[in-house]
Amino acid sequence: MFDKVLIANRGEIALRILRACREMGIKTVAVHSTADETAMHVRLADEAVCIGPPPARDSYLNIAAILTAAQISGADAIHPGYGFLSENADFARMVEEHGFVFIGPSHEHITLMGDKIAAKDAAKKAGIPVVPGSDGGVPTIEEAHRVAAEIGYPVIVKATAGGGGRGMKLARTVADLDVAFRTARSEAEAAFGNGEVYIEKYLGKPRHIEIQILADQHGNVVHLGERDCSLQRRHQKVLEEAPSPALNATQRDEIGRIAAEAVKKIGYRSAGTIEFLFEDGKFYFIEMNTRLQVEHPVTEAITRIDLVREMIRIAAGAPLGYTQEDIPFIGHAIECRINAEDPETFMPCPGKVGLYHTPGGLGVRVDSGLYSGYTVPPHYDSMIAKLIVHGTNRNECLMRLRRALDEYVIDGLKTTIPLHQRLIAAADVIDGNYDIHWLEKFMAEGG
Amino acid sequence: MFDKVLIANRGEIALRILRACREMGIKTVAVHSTADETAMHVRLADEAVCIGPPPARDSYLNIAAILTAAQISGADAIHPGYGFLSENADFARMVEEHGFVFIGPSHEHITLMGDKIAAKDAAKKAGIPVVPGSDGGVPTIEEAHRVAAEIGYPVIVKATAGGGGRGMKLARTVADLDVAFRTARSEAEAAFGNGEVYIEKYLGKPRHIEIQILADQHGNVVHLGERDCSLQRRHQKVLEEAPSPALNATQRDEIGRIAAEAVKKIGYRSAGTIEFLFEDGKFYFIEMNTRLQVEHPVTEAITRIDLVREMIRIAAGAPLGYTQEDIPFIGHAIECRINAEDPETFMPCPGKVGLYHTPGGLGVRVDSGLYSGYTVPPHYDSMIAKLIVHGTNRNECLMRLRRALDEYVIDGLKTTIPLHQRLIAAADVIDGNYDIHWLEKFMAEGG
Amino acid sequence: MTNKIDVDEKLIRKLAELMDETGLTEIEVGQDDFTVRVARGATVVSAAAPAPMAAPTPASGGGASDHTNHPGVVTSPMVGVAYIAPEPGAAPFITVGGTVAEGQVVMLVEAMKVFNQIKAPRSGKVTKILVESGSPVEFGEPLMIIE
Amino acid sequence: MTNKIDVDEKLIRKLAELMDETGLTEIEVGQDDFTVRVARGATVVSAAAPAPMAAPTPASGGGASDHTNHPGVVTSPMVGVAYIAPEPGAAPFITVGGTVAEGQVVMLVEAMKVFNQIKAPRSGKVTKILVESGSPVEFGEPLMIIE
Repeated sequence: MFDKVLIANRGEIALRILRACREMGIKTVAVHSTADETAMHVRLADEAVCIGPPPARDSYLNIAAILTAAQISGADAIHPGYGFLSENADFARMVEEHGFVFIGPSHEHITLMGDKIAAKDAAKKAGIPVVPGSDGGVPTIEEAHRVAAEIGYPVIVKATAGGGGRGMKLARTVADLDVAFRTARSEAEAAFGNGEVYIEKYLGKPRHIEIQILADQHGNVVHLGERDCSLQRRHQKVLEEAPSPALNATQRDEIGRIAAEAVKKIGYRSAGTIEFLFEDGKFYFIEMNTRLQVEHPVTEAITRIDLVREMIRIAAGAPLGYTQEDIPFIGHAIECRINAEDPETFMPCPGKVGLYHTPGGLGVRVDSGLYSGYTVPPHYDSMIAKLIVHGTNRNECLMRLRRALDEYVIDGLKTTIPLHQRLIAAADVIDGNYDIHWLEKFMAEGG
Repeated sequence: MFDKVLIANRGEIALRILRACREMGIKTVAVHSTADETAMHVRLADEAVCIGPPPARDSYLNIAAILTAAQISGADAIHPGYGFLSENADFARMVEEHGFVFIGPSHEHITLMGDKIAAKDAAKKAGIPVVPGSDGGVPTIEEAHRVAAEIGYPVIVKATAGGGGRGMKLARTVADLDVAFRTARSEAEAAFGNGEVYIEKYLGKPRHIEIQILADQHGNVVHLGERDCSLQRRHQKVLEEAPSPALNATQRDEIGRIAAEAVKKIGYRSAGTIEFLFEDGKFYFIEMNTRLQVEHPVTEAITRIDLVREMIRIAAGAPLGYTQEDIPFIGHAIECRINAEDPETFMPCPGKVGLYHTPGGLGVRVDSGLYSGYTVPPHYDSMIAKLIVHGTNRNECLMRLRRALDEYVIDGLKTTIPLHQRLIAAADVIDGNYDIHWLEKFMAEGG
Repeated sequence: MTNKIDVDEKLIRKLAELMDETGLTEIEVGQDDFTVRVARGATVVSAAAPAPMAAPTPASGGGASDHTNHPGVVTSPMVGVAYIAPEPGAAPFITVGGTVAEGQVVMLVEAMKVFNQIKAPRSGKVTKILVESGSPVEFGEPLMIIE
Repeated sequence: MTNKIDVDEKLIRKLAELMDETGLTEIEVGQDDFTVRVARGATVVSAAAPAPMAAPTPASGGGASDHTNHPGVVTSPMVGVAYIAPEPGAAPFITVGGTVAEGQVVMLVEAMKVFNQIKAPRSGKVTKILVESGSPVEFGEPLMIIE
């Protein structure tokens, strides 16, 4: 096992990793920018190294500084957390080249899953269901008609080079296809200098469901069930739960088995997440995240498996030591991401925390680097806390979440706690009846 | 189900009960003394009624005031918590006579188990192993010799009317018995005006092991395994764990089954705890506590059954809805009782809390009414918080407990956190190798 | 001399744009006797008032908090239901403006079917009656003021 | 009298860049009657009494905290290992009491096998050397004082 792990991240996830290390008897090195000198994980770490000024590019994204800090502190391994360098294949490679262990997958797998088209190919080959569509570019309108007829309407025409919604056009019926095809092509040409488009089946009311995977270096793979992350705003997850209210046990077992087998097939190691859209009982691959997810605690709550500990164990070469049959799914868990934002306008509200009081009691977990008197720096992500609640069933979980949100005091900042309070009072959320568009509609209707 | 529950207690247990009610959609009434106006559970309750001045006899032990508060607030039921009136049979009877539901056992069962000799008889009849001894008073030295020879040395001679160690004498061998008998008799006569003594087998290095029971009003009974509460100082439990490091699965099943069957036999309802001394693989009944225990959260952690919720459901007439086979025992849990005391001298240190910061993350639960700026009143028990930690095994639990204790900040007061930090660093505690005398020895040796 | 300042809106907009661009949270520029300072973000938070905890206490007795420290206050010695008259329809023990003698019964507080007499702790004039007959009272709740 | 201020945009951008580079959160410059002050981040932080949390920070670089605000301080622009001489056994770049010219190499900081030259930001006399050769330094850690 490692003696000393460098945590190449900040905020709640740095604290999360620090806690896992502590509980394994591993020393920790916090690297931080000048803006994070007083951060909780920096205070608690065995060693702390200031690696640069506040802008992330000069500190948390500064590979040379992080590797140098690992060298001067004598760390054995580096945990990248999520965001920042966690899915940077060059970083993973350089970490290993400099003689440290990267607590995550191989850089080859990061590269593979970082390329969306290659990832989809790999997923398809490994047996994972993907969104039906043209295999690559569609050069002509005739070809477009052929493909669309084959996969069935509605379809969406997308720029191969695209992103951010540009060069993306919906054709609900065959009558829309000509216009959609032409518009997408010209937008793609204008936006990306590349007019190539492809065609995919369009999903109108999908849920976002993702499967958590753990794979060791000895070919053992388990899945830890799904998380339902459909409550999103601008592609940012807001509230996640496990299990999904939309899946039954058969669907869970089936997609879990498919995901685990695929991961085994491609030889992946570490924690990973396969994200799907789910509509009408069918799963469609979105992407694979080759890192720890923000919402991993809901899986920890229903399985009682410590994902960060498992990542560290796997990176050190330890075998999982359990099989799929040993994984229990007990009760229900929900996570609320609490941001330092105005709950109406979502304007970030960094600043100084006044009185800080976390909810306690049975089934309540708080992951946060906040403390009374701490100042949330304006340079980074506005997520300041995660509240995770477990109950023996979904209703109990929702009731417990309500009382925990009511107990949570974060003075001095505006936070999204009131948003979460409104959310879990909404009939659709109580019924588990939502898709990936639900939250935007709820907000638009002033919910 | 009840609409409104009155919580006839204070401190962390009042907050614990309030949380359970909230999560069941039940309104709460906090009754409090003038010293507890700013207590957390008073702030959070739907209604609060001041029932008297600080001394407990005038407020938390004031039956008339509590029943009047229940009447004027329109409560349906009363939860007594632990301590105060929780094992007062008159209170339980009066609660029911005034038309409220007592969230606990019948007053007859409280009366039965409150009489130590009747309780031992009832336990014995119900099949629970008891400490071998004279059945009642031993009038003569000849009879004493006969009894002692039968049960085997060492034996202890105890005053029938006794308590607090007075009129209690040990005879290690037959040579000690005459002196022990005579001294116990004269001490008993002097202390209680009643010289009657009885004789029991003496246990030299027992552990304190207790079985948690849940019984509904329909004859369904389950046991929730044991708690090991051997770490005590002056008969006060300091740290409790579940499962006990000293029991194997067969012993657990056997004593659990015996306890559950006995409880069924006597027709008990609600949560209850049967306490045993455990030595050389054998259990000996101490007493039955007819109430919620301080250390109930360790059982909640390994079974994920919410004991307070279950007490409320049972009191409302609901059936358990599960059987013994449905009760899982998962992982390991430890509770530290944190007192506002000097960790060396155990002098109580009430006063104003400065910065207050609770540990968070996976597997950590805090039950406490503290908050930054709260003043711990000097009138009551010095326990101010309970830290409960769960891990997949005992070692993980201990490591997690260590890091959680390190994270816990309670400024402004002296607390027993440093004692717990020393305790869990002691080899015997790490090895699970302790009996009910261990902690006193550890303290005496300056541990 | 004029106090008038011509706000140079363009200047302020310009500075705001510069803040966006550079990520600054404060810019102050001055020339001669004239200065402009613009700021954005959280610099004011520090002034925030402390600590109103989540839920305040809704006391069931309610609405008597102001008189607790009044020198002439008479408080309830127990939780119960207060009565101003010895029985329904009877004349009240006291009226506002009336005088009472020390030891005179001024109210009843019923708890557990027992009607407890509240006696005037001093002689004086009743200047306020703070509870309605038949309403619940907490321990220590102000009942009336005798001055 | 004119209220008009010519905002020197270039100056403000320059100052913003300097803040990035140096990690400062506030810069104020003045000349004659003209002043510019820029700030970024939570400027109130400095006033806040640090919460006495459980574990204090054991900085790996260690022991240089006192000199951070010294006007003559030269800080490390990166994390790395500081060297006072160009190679083992060679004469040091600087000695306490010696003088240096602006732009003169005064130290090396090695990061990722690259030896980065630290140049004197001003001419003056070296009054203190705050790190030992071969010791690790953090970003922003005081290296020496030139007065």
